[in-house]
Amino acid sequence: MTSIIDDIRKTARQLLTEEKVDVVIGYEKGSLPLKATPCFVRSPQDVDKLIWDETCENNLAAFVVKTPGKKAIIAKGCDSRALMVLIQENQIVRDDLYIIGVSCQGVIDQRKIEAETGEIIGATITDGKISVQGIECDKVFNFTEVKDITCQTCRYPNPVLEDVHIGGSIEVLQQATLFADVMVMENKSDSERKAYFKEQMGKCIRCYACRNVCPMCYCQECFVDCNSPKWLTGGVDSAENLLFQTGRALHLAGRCVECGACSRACPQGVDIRALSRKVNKDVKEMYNHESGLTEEVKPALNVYSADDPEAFLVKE
Amino acid sequence: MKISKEKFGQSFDALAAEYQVIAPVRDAGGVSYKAVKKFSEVKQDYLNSKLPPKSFFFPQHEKLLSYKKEGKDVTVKNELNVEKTILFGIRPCDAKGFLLLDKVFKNDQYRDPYYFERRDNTIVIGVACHKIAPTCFCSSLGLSPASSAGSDIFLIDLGDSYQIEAISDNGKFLMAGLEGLEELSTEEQTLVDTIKSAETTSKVDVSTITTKLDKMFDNPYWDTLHEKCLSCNACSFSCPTCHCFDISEEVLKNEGSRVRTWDGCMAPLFTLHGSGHNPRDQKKSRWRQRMLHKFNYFVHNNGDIACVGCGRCIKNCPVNLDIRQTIDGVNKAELVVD
Amino acid sequence: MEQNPYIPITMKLIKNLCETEDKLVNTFTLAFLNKEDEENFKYMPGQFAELSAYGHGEAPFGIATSPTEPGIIKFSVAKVGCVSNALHLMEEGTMVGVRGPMGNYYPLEKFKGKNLVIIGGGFAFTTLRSMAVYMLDEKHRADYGDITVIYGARNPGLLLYKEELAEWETNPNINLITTIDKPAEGWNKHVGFIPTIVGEVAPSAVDTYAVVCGPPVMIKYTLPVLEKLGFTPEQIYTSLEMRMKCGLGICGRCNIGPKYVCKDGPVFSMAELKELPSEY
Amino acid sequence: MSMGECLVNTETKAFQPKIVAFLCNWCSYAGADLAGVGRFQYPATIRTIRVPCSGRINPLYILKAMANGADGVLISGCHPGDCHYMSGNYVARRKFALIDSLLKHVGLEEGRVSFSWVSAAEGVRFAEVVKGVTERVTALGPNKGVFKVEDGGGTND
Repeated sequence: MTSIIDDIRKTARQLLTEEKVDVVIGYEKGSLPLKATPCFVRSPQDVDKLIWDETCENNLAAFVVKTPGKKAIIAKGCDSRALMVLIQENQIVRDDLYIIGVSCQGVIDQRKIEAETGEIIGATITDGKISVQGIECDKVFNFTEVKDITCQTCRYPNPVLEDVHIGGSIEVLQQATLFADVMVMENKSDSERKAYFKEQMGKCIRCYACRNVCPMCYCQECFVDCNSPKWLTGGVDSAENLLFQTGRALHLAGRCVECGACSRACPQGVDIRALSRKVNKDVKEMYNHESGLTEEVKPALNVYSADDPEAFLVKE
Repeated sequence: MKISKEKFGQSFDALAAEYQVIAPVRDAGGVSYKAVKKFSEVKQDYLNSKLPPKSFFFPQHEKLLSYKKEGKDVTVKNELNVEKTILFGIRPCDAKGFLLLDKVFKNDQYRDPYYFERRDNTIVIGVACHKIAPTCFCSSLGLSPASSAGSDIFLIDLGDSYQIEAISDNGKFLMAGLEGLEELSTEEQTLVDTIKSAETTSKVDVSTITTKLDKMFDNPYWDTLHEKCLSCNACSFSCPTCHCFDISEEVLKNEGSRVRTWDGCMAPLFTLHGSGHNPRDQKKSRWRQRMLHKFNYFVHNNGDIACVGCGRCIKNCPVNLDIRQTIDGVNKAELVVD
Repeated sequence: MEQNPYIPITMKLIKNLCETEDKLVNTFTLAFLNKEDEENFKYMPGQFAELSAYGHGEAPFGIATSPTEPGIIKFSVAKVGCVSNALHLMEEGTMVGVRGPMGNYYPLEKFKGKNLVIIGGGFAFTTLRSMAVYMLDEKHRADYGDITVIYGARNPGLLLYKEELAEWETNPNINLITTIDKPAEGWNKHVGFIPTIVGEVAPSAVDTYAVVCGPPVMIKYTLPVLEKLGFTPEQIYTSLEMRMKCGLGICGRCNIGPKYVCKDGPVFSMAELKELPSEY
Repeated sequence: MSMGECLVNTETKAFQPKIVAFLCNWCSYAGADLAGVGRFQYPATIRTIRVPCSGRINPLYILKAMANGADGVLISGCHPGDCHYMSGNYVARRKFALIDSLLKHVGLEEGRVSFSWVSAAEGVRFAEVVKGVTERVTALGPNKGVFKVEDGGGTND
């Protein structure tokens, strides 16, 4: 880790000193334990703020579109996939972007820790062990136990698009079945699934953190904000929240890069991923597409084939 | 005075027949305030709720009026319905939040009937905090984990019993109906004193922030502060004092209602004019607005800082934009002399 | 129970008149349904009200009539959003909701015994019309000195209240100057932007107040002209626009610094505005 | 509201579903027209909304129809290969498959939302499709689905 951090800082310092970029978008230590926060480094003196560890949970690609000028960005596998989609969708100019790729072990899901220790007062990470001082109790966790659910099934920990790579690469986990989590859900009865989503959507407060944290949600006017037609009221009942989340998941079909930022950002712990994972599974199975892997392969919903499945049609 | 939890529970259950009683309960992913019927349902050992209890006076989504159109005619109906309510287990920060909201929903010209009908029909029973989260900083804002401001009755948990104190006339009235009040023992008094003298570990200095902010509208400090902000409303919606709202129409065919819903100054659409002009179109100006409103404008209008140090915005921010650091930043910012 | 400021009174749209040749501004004449409503709706020039088109929403508009015109109130509204569109399409006879009056008004007490220069541009002339009509009323005319109105629009077809303007032309109690941006056929009055015309007309600043309403760019260039003529910031008033919802100083979007435009405004003197952050 | 509505028998207590039908202008709408001209009987349950192409259908149309209380939604376009705009329905087909799958996943009953291809010549088939859809929606009963806004908080716009 230390050498990765040193290399990140060195690269950032060089880019800024040589004025190749105006800003380096990376992570610095946050104000809370086990929390990193995005940072924008503009001068070589500040590069020592930059860090890299299992707490760097934000998808920095979300900041690229709105940050003016030439920028360098620290990109994990998922961040780089997001950048790839943004390039495909003409949202960023590749020449204005310098991608510092770092392979990612996965990030910590604080909720898993807090479920056992209560609010985290302090924590240290050493060699894959996380020692947590909690308000209820202290405990040492193995990183794998508290790895974010998205990262547990991540198949692209290594950046797919980068100008420089820092650190080693990570061996991709071979999975017997992809989307096992979605299959568990699919195998439940209709009423169980309905009840599950009703409960989850009941928690949503429509703060739109999920939308705003998402690198793919860059619409000038989101359908939820549109007042003519008015797709949604300001209501917060589970039906309207589901309309919002389903509408969003469908808009991300073939574009979602599975970074899990939406679920991590949700202050209410809504299982937003459950929707996008399902769509991603369908896209993979029906159209054999995974978003943001290469620039050449067009997003699944931008293309078609004459023999696409149509089992969904009425039988008449 | 003190009351055993057993006796208190009996009175609580009896009151639940007469009042709608809202209390903290454990639910998926945390603690929330919900309607309960029995004291046994109440979560005893908790830090604070995930969302502030302001929604009981100022719901996230409420009907103001309903109407029916027939041809060119319209009939309008007021939709103000209120139940007598007891809010139990309110933490000192949130109780103070109610006092601040009272100042918002009543000004020199108007009084908001939806808010005050509920407020006037609610008794707030506050409970002192035993545990203090690392994000709590109420001690910096004139409060403490055991301050009773904003509560009608204030309780301090002593294990098997509560130290109980009536703060307002409403509280005295309710407390007069309680049976089984006893004097505190010396040891219990010592425990009460210890709890009362507790302070949050995290602190900020707001002593000069209002006057400093008077001179900071054009300060370059705001130029970079907002960069990582996502413009979501996770902070506003989880704040006990944020109160901005939107009024919109929900209508199907010829019947509809006018509703008000929480809104927040972080969203660019919040201030967008019909003409397309937007006085706060930049994240920079919206973050400045958030800080100035809480620590300057509110003080000028209402004599108090509109932050109670509950720490929810710190906990909930997806990018860890910590208001304590922002306060520090304001304190340290160099004033620009022009 | 106390009066609920969120519940509108019902009024009848008795006239829906297109004012301008671009068909973007209509004047709505609303009639009170009973004496009681009218008595409770005591307003002064410069105040606004929230107008409800049921089924579409509510929006704030300045009141274009003067309290000296009983029985009705009028609003002149440009078609820009969902509520104004619905109002434009509304048939005469339809019931609408009105909440108000809201906000402060032009300081007519302070103006007593003084000369007035009223400067308006485009469809921002509404509350200025209200004030002019109020001062022209025979009960009030003697309270004020000379009244000069400088009113401009892009072309003659975009001037509001054309019949009334024609009447003011010949009224000795008011000095009306109308202008358009570019020469047009059949137009024999002033041609030029408002700031230029104000400079040409050059009203004296002695014992005079100026009230300026119009698009931001017009205000921006008119203020220096007035300053040059000797008007102090205390002598210049304007009325601001903001996105508003509640109109009661609660919902939090129309603030400029600690002031709420809906409750503490919309009328501000330039001296007051100089004290506030430039966020409007 | 469109055609059909005046035919609804309000006297009988039997449940008459309201089904929103999004029909493409070139094929399915013409097919519906043909069904009318040919006097092929089908239940008066659909409220037609003509769209230029099935490719124009936004998933939100379907969700909003359900939110506002439609008991069912029928979507129909040209057969693959017959799109007036060459590929609109091919692109739509991918979307529809995903919508159908996701809606079922979140607990919307099978049969609430139906997709079909009906050409301008298939008047009889159009009637059959509407019959089939109506039967299935009637069997399901009124929309109490996951998207139905309970407090009537829908919007006309």
